[in-house]
Amino acid sequence: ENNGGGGSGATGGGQQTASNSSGPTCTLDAYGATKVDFSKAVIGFSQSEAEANPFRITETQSITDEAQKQGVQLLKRNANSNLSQQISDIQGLLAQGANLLVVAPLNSEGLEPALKAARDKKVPVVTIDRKLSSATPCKDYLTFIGSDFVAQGKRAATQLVKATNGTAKVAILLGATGNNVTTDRTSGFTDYLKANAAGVQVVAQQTGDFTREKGQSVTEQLLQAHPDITAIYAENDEMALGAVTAINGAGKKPGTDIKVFSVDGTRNVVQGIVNGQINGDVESNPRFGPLALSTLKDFLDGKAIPQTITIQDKEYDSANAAAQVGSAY
Amino acid sequence: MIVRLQRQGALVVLVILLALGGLLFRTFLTTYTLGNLAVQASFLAMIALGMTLVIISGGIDLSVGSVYALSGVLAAYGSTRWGLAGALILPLLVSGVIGLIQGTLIARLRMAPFIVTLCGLLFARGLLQLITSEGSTTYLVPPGSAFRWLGDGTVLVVIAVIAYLVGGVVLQRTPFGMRLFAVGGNEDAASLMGLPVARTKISVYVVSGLLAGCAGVMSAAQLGSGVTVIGVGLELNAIAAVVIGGTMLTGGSGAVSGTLAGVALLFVIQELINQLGRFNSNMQNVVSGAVLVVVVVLQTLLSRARR
Amino acid sequence: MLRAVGVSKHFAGVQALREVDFELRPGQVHTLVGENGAGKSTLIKVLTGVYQPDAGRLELDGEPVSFSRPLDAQAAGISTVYQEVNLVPSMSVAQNLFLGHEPRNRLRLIDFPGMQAQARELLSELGISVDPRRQLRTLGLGVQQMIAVARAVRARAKVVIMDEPSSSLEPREVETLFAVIRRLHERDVAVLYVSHRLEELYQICDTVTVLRDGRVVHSGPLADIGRLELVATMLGRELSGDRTVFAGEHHSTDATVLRGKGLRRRTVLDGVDLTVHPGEIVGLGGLLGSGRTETMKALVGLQPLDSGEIEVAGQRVRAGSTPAAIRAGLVLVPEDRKAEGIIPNLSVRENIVLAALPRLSVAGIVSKRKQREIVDTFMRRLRIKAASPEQKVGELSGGNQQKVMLARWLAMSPKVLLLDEPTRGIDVGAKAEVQALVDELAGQGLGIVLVSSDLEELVEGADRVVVLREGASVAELTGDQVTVDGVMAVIADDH
Amino acid sequence: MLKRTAIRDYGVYLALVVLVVINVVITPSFLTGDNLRTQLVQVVPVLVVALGMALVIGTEGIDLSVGSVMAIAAALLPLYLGYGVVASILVCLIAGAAAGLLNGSLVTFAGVQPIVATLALLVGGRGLALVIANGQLKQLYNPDLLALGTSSVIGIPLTVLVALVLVIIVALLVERTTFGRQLVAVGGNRRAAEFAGLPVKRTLLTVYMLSGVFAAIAGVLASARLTASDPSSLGLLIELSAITAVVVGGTPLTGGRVRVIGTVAGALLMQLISATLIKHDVPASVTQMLEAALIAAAVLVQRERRNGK
Ligand SMILES: Nc1ncnc2c1ncn2[C@@H]1O[C@H](COP(=O)(O)OP(=O)(O)OP(=O)(O)O)[C@@H](O)[C@H]1O
Ligand SMILES: Nc1ncnc2c1ncn2[C@@H]1O[C@H](COP(=O)(O)OP(=O)(O)OP(=O)(O)O)[C@@H](O)[C@H]1O
Ligand SMILES: [Mg+2]
Ligand SMILES: [Mg+2]
Repeated sequence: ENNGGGGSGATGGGQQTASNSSGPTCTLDAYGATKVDFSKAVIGFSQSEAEANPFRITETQSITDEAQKQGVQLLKRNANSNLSQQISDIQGLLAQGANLLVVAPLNSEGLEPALKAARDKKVPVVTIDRKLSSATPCKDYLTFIGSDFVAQGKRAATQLVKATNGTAKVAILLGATGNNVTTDRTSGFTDYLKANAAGVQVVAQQTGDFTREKGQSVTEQLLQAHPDITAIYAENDEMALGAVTAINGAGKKPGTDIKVFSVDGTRNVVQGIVNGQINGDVESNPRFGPLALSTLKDFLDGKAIPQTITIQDKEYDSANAAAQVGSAY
Repeated sequence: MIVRLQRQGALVVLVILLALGGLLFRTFLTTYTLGNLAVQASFLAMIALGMTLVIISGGIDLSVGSVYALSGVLAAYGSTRWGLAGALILPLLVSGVIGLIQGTLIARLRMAPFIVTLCGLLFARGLLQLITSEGSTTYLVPPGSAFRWLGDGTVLVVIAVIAYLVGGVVLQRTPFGMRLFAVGGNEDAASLMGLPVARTKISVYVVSGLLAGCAGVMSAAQLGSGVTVIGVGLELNAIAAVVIGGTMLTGGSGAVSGTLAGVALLFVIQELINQLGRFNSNMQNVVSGAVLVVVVVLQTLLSRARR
Repeated sequence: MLRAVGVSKHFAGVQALREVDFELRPGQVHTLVGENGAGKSTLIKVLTGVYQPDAGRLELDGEPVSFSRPLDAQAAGISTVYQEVNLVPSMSVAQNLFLGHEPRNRLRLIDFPGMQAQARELLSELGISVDPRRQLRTLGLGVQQMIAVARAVRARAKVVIMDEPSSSLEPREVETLFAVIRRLHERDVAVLYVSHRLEELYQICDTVTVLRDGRVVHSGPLADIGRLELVATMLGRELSGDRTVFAGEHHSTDATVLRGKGLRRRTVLDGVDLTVHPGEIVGLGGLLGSGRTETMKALVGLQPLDSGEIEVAGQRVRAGSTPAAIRAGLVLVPEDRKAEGIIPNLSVRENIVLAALPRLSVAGIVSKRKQREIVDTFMRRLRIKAASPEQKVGELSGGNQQKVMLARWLAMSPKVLLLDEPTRGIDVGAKAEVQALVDELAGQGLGIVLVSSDLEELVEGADRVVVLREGASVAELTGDQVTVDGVMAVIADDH
Repeated sequence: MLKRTAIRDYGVYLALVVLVVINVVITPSFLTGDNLRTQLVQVVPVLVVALGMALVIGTEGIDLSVGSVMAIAAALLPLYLGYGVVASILVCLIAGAAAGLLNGSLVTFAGVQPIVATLALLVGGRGLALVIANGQLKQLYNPDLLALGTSSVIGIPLTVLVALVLVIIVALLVERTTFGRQLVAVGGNRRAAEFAGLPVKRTLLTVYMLSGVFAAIAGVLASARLTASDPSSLGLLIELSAITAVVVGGTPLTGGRVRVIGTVAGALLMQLISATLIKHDVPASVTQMLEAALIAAAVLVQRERRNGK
């Protein structure tokens, strides 16, 4: 049978580790939060999207598991990709008595009213996986734990340049339009190429909406319009897998004739690297539970918390994939 | 009395659910929770108001969700360039023009409203992406801007309430309202009776566009920025609210009060499901769909019993 | 006053008007006559801005005018009752009367109490006793038609045009209508009146214009032209016999082909008993709203019954099921052709075979050949005038639409034919044809139930008349009793 | 006059031809077998859904739930593969029929308006699909199923052949069967259909069930091609594409008429538009705006003209 990747790796897989602990910090006093006993605290978790892909499933599962492990009460709400819903979710969690909040923002802007509601109740907010771009840490929210999407794009570009020896015609499968994950993973990728790899030419950028189906059909079209494409950068793993199917369908060998790079680090793609169909994958680790909760605990204990906690994402390539595939999510 | 209640099927269900929520959850019937719901509902309320008028006139407007998002972005952009005036005028102008174009295509060129506004949906979303360089630029409302005052929760709710009062009076007590009912009830007859059918239809799409635009402006003021990802699928919520409120999609009958109850109902149901906290996101959707079926069937049966 | 000069109008495949010259003078009651499809309604629609003429021009008070929509014509003082009742069914009577001209209060909002009062006054003036707050759709067609008239005369217009306003009216309402027209005439308003009931024209009109195939073939004082001559001018040929072609007596047998017993349904039917023998035409008499249509709908299962029994040729038929009634051989040609009869977008062929489809198909596949046979037979037999069997029914004239409806049901070889106002809006020629056809069908042993608000037609046609009052059958007239006066007496007699 | 009618009736074919010609000129390697095959393969799900949608629209209805029904079918597909491909596909089709039965019952018996009746399943159906699949995308390994998605017969992909057969069936159904004619009559004038003794309710129920079954077929075909069951994104927004294809193909939303071949042309047209824009790397924003304009233009050309206006 198969394993589409996902939940199973939530606790078993690689833990997140913070990479930088320098920079400004935040304390209970500076933030002005109410001090509560962590073990008696009620944590509210606002998830942004439905648990319908490995990343979200693992993320929610990780937080649920960790809360259980720590023995704290957890309230969960899911905004189903609706920003307005997320605002009411956060307000609803506050109304239900949450005194610590973990928020996976749907968008890097627009949570202001919700943050204000938390502020009014002196409830600290840890944002995970997506950074709020114009809100101020230690003021509007406590801290951000997550990956740097621009860096992910850059690392994918680095992998690509290395694997293609600096000459390639690459097509980009963009994520959903208007999503800032898409924007960041694109700019990180293209900026790096512009600065460092004159031999790599981007011949097309089309959206694959983060889905396998679109990834496949767009790749099919692009391969016909640009038969000279030698590499594909997909901004998530689903699209990369779709691209692999499309390349196969066009009678070419994915991983060899056309090299494929992607971001996410799901098990299917890491397995794809092992099989030689995919050439590189940058991890975006969704297991936020332990780090998020320990951060909140430290904060309540009066420790200074870094205002940005960037997690260390792994990178998979043919050298390490076989060894690491078990810990991928 | 009973007839009255039947006509207000949504209101009855709403009251029952509120009472149920109050009994089940200590944190439900509080001013905090209900107040927050009211604020969040105000955007959909504005959009559903326009949708009600359009549907009464026998049409439908699928573009509202996109126009809403587009106006939000334009409002934020306007506020960065020209302050409060820009934040208000620019989005309303654009959404009004989109409504005008749609209305003209529908009324003068006799194209199907469903298709015209579906094109409007795509077009407005595309335009939004164009002006935000494919969603990568976010316009922030300047922190000190007077425009932010508009985003205060109370102000938002007051705007929506006023809109409904005005909407109710226009619909029930003005010749324009009568024309909407007539056009929706029997367009050919309305035309033969010498009513300005085309003008009426165009106006109603302009009004719908403006109300969606207004909702977008309100959201930009509340969110403090022009968020590009909002409003997807909102048109369907608006249609659901209108229908739950007892307005027939066939046109010619309906009331804005029902729509308001319908909007409230959607939010209350969602909040109840959330407070139950028992379902994961996927199950939540199953429950929402099931509840929608029950409410709509109830509403339909009630209104049929009236006949 | 209102003049059309050299007006032509073309529709896909049809030249509806050919260089029509027409003039309407103040104080004139002018009638426009012609066969179905002669172009009367089209001319009216051109005069009132619904259609734009392909050629020619309009003049009002000697000035050239052009109306791009009905609103313009109304603004110029022309008010019109169009042929199909054109009101908004979902709105109240008062709203329908005042749409576009609502009385307003000081706040510029609609003054509903004032509107209701004015409506009540207007209606009582026209002898219509109906609550102005009632939804229009809850009213019978006849009442709706009177309300359309009320709306047209409410505005102080210079020209009032009425396209077949009397087609579903009872003699009593027709009298009221004529009183209204006389008052308009006294006020020097020009009236254009269209009707297929010739006797009406001679009562009320002074001038006549005859259209044939979109051409004006005669125009002049009505008094100068006799009825027979008028018909001949309209048809372009002589019509055998005078006004109606029902043969009268039929040879019915003693067997019962339809028996309805104690039909009851809350608020509409209160005990209707009805028996029909093969080869017999039974008339249903009664005032507007007396339940004739309801009875017929109940018989064919379009209305559920609270109690009562229906038998066709001795077999019980399940009440409330149309397919069951049709299988039993009981079929209805409904009164409201447009809403309940034709499917306008489908072709003549498809409309005819619609009900018969299952028996024309093998394993669900329709046989083209069998279809063609049936369609050919009936188009020939009923002399249905259409460009081809593939023409859309919606484009045919009323009379031909009615024949298509008849064809649909005759194709089912029914045992009993229920006809609700079968000649409504049909020209003399077609009417005679339909009547002759009905006669012929009865002659072939069909049981027929006939409803007609044209009392003469009812009396001429029916062998027996059952009179309904408030949803109950109250009397039965046979033999010599079947006269206009006789029926009137029973209908009016309410104890 | 005649020319006008011709443009109206054949507008969609004309537009298709124009687009093909434009592509032959501006798009490299457009007239290759590979490319044409790709376009056909990609259009299959939308086309199959649109066939069912055309029937529903013919009755003056609409079915918004098709995308979610596709997702349900996709979610069910891997569960029963153990019993063989045929069995598991059958399960999917039954699920589609059941979904259609729900929609149809709401419309016919409860009298709920189609757009709202099917909206409920649009919302709930995808949730249900995700619940069934536990939120997971599942890779499909069954060789028979994958053959369905990837193999060809005499150069024509199997999925395209399936779609072709369905097109022929639906065309015959509409034109040649009692059911088809009754369907059109119900859409043309529901009350008159009732008066004519047609089985109106049964017809409506069947139509919605067919739409559900077709959506399920589309779900199976799309999954087979994808070599995965992806209930979270399969068929998202396909209802809009399908409705557009139907309407662009000349079937009016007001019912009473179904144009099957037009629907095929409509679907192909939409597919070609999007393929052209992708191949020429037009950004998403412009793509959407252009698509909107082109749909509007296509519909404008063939709208029902009012006589006398
Ligand atoms: N909208 C239309 N489209 C196509 N043909 C039409 C249209 N309206 C009328 N016609 C045709 O024009 C001709 C004249 O029709 P018109 O309705 O004017 O006849 P009429 O004299 O009013 O008949 P009737 O006595 O049945 O009302 C007919 O042949 C009719 O079929
Ligand atoms: N004059 C009237 N005032 C109020 N309601 C009326 C009037 N005439 C008819 N109706 C309504 O119309 C409904 C239909 O009556 P129905 O059609 O069975 O009567 P009918 O005898 O066939 O009359 P018609 O000649 O209009 O067909 C009745 O239920 C009644 O409520
Ligand atoms: Mg006429
Ligand atoms: Mg009647």
